[in-house]
Amino acid sequence: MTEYILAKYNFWIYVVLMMIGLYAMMGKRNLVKKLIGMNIFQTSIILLFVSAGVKKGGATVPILRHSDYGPEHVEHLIRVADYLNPLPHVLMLTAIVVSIATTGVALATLILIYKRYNTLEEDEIMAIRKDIRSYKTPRILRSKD
Amino acid sequence: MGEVIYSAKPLWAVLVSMVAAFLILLTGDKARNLREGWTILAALIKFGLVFSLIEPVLAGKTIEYTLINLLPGVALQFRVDAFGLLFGVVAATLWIPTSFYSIGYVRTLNEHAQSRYFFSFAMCLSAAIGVAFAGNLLTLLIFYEILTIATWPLVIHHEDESAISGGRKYLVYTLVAGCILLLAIAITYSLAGTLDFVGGGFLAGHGSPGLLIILLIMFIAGFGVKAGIMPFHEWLPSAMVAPTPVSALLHAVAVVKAGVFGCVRVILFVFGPQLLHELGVWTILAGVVAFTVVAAGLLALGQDHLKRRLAFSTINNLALIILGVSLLSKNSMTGGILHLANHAFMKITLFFCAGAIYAKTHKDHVSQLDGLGRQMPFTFAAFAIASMGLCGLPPVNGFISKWFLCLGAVETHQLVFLFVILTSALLDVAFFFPIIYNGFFKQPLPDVAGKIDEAPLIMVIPLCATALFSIIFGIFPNAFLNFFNIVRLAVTNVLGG
Amino acid sequence: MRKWFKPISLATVILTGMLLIYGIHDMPSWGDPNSPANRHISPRYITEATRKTATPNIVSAVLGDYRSYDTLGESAVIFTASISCLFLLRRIRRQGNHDD
Amino acid sequence: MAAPETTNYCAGKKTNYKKTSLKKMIDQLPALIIVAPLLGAFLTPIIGWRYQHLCHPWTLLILTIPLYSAVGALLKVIRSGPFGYNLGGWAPPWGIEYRIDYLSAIMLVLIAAIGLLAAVNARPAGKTEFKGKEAQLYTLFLLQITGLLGIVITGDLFNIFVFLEITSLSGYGLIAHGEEGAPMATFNYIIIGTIGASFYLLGVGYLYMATGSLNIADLATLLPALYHSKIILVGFAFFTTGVAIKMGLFPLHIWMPDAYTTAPNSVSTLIAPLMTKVAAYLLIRILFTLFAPHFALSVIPLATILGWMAMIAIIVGGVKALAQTDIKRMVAYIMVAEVGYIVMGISVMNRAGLTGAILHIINDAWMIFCLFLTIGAISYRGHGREIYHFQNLSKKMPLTMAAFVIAALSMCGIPPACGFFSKWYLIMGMITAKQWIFAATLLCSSLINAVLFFRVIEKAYLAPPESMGHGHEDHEAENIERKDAPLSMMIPIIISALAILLLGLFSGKIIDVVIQHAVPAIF
Repeated sequence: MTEYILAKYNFWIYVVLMMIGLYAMMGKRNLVKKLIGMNIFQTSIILLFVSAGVKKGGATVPILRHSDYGPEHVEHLIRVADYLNPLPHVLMLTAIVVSIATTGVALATLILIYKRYNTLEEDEIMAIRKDIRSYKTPRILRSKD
Repeated sequence: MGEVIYSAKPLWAVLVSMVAAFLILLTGDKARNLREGWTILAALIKFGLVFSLIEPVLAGKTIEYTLINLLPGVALQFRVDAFGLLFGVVAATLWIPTSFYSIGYVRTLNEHAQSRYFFSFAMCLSAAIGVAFAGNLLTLLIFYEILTIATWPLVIHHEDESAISGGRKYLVYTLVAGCILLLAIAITYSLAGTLDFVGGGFLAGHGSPGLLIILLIMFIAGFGVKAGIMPFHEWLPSAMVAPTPVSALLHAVAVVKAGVFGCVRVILFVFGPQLLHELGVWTILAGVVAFTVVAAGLLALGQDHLKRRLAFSTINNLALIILGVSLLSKNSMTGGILHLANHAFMKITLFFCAGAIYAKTHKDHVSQLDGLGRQMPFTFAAFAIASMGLCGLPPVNGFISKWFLCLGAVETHQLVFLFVILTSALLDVAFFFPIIYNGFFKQPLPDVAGKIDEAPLIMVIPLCATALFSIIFGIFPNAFLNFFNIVRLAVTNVLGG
Repeated sequence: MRKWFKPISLATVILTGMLLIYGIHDMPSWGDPNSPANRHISPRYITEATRKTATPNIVSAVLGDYRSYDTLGESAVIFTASISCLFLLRRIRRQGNHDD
Repeated sequence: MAAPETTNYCAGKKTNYKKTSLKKMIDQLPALIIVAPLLGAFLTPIIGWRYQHLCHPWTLLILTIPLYSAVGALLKVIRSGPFGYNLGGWAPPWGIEYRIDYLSAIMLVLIAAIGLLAAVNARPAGKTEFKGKEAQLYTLFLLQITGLLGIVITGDLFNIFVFLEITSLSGYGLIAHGEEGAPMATFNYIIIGTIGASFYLLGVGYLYMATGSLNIADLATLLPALYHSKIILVGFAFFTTGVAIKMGLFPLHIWMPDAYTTAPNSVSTLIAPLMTKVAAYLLIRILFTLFAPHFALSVIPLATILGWMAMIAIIVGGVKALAQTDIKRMVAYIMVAEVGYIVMGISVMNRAGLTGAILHIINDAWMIFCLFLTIGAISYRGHGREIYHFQNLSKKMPLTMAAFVIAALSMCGIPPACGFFSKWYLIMGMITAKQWIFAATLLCSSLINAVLFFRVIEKAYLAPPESMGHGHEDHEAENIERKDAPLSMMIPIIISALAILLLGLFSGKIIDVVIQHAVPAIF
């Protein structure tokens, strides 16, 4: 059992991370915490992908050594097992960028929300919005100007 | 079936009033005479087109026009056979007097939203002709739904509380019916793979009897709503809040007739007499309809509002038509289909009269009509003629159709149906003759003018014309429009030989 | 409603977690050089990328050439995000109407 | 495309390049579909730097290119069948491939056409609501359309993810600029949308780990051997969930009504009709192209689950819509129901049902588009969105209301509007599958739609209470100022209303020529 878990420990780590992230996104009532949860969530997927490209047995980063590269190299001598799988890295470079971009836009909306309601607690925002909809003066009022 | 002619005439007959409808909308309230001109022009062109189809159809030909394929094996297709032509001729013919009459009516009463009124009217006619000429169930359904929607603005025309609630009721009933029909037609398509009408039906040999019976119930319920068959009739009296020409159109020309037309199409051209005999459901169907005949007659007796009384009379007569068809004998079918045309002429006269009385005197209850016959003799004479026809008295055309209905009932050896038909005639007498009697012979009410003071000529002439035609068709059933021959041909198409 | 929020999200999370754990069972072991991911497409990148693109860094070669459309999309993502932020946060000063 | 390379290392590439350069111009159309709006988007801020007023014509100019190319691609598919396009000349499983078959071709035309019209429609809003931010607005518009087109055109799972994110990010930006509750709705959308996209990515990862490939066509050949692997099952579950979130399928629709209601009108006009439809397209792709149809039917009972989900979606969407008085929110809830229609058609897994689903994707896009357009025009003229604000609106904005009525009738399934025909096929599908409850649900839902829309139409076409009761010519009516939508809003409105009617009349043709080939041959 222990071996079984250890053989795939990368997956366990990613599952745990993902659940933490997912719970933070759904269960937390503070918007920034949700955002942090989102980042953890995305990171866990990046971890999953990258771990899929790992090769045991002395494989190294997918940059060709000089012996494998150059005018005198012979192509069939390149051993595939010497280098890690490059594709997950490529994909995750893109995914990281996507994750950063999403975080950026999310932060921008958070700024808008904070400006508008002066809080980032979802419950308070809901209360204020309810008041606005029923044309009452918001409970938590800060005159803007 | 005989030769098939491919011609776009049916399409033009449908399109002409649709085009007119948009011209009416574009012209608007500013140029009223031009706008009414479009209506009249479209009515005449449409009549001409439909009239020109009579001769080839009577020669045993079918006029066909396929527009586009809607589904594999089902196209948006017009096919004019004798039965469709009958409805088409009735609708196209009666649109002409209705147009003139409408113009008189809305101008006399200075109605609002006249453009919308004439627009919807033209759309209704377009859809009615489409229903008549539809070559398959799907095309029929398409125009049937257009008809539903196009009638709604007419029902709510007055825009007051009762009009709006009447309109809502109308929509709920008809849209639910439309959904049921859609389902029924989809099931039919999945069973038979085709939807084209065939004289004598095409469903035989498809599906289990149980499913077919359910299907028949769905169809009759779907079309029966517009036809006012008894549990589904409730919307019809409520829709009487509409202006009178609308009621005339609703009842005599387009809407409820489309429902009846659909029922007959399904009974004769989808299921077919053979299949219905095999299923053994025709007696049940006839029984339900017979109940409607009697119950509607009894309910009509209790109505003081003239138009509501006419509405129940309509329910009564429509059920009579379906009764005739569902008895499945040759003569009853002839009677039923012929009554479709005859009833149209008589009922439109009655509504025209009711409208003329209302436009002139603002009276709409039976009890207010005492002595009014002296002030409006032509109107009341026309009313008398039409009601005699509905009671089945010669020489008005109602006599002929009722005669055939009775013959058919005797043929089937179901004397109870003969009894129903005769009872309904007696009930007709009971609820129409008091009106005529009150109008002509009772002491006039104080506000009745002593001299002849009719509604405007543009209203009186159409109603006299339709009454006159009722008599002419009673004496010469084949005059002008060859109704009797068309009906005979339609019945032959169904029964073969 | 509020009261139920946490239990519901917890249940969802646990459900998702169980689904994930269920999936682990058939996963290739960590670092297995013969896992499908390492066998099917990537060997060709390792052997021929450098020859065809003249780049010893295979990741760069794949990123910049084989899958260059992903990279174009990636730059579009960054561009989108920056324009979105500008769109949302930039204040437009209108004449006669300063809202600060 | 890439410039010809001169190093010795690129011999193989060079021949590839030569080969493509010899091909006719039409072969480059697929690339143009994506590259043109993308480059256009990159250039828009530069143009807007000094000439804000040029942004709109520039956007329109750019958007005609994908429309033209998409129509060209569709014609090519009709003429000679599906075709692929290897980006950069790399063979498919290694490089990224654009794959255009019947389904994606017609989706491309749909997206390009609605995108162009939505951009036309944005002009008045750009001049008022987004004054000074036109460049950003149109850039995001272009990016949004690029993303949607990219999702549809590409044959690579990861590439889909990238384009999905372009779409989402531009959508977040556009929606957050809306009314009072927009930022909050956007934030929820970001959270839920990211879960959706990440689940999708997770699905891609699982499939990648099980097979080592990312190309849809390649995966389709590799997967059948692995159908009982747990990785595939879990990956499939995440795929579907992710796509369902993007599609707004019940119960994952919670982000949708808020986001589309609070978004600026010109924005929801663009995003609402297309986003859900593209996600539905993805679902069809996953269920029928990536996996074999029997996988979702027999290996796991997903089809059944989807069917019941769809049924609940239709009911909940309809009932929630009934409870709304804000018409925009009402339409947003109707969209929940409409998504249910599409999924229901997919779930019965037969030819008629799938035909109905695909037809409904197209039809519903136009109906929702038309509804949002009219709502946008009505708001633009300063009328409220509550139902009682519609009082007498037919006299103030007759053409707009006429288009609204056409879309509404189509929603109720009144022929010859297009909604009837997709409903017809869907019901045929239900009947073939003997799913009577589903068929009944569909019919009930069109009745609910009738109630929803007729209460609005009634208001709009009936005179206000003051002039009620007397049957005289309505003289007040002439005092009501007739002011229809501005031209740039009117053109899309009229085109979309016409499209609704024409799609209905020519549905047989469309099915004959395109959709019947888009349905997998297995049915």
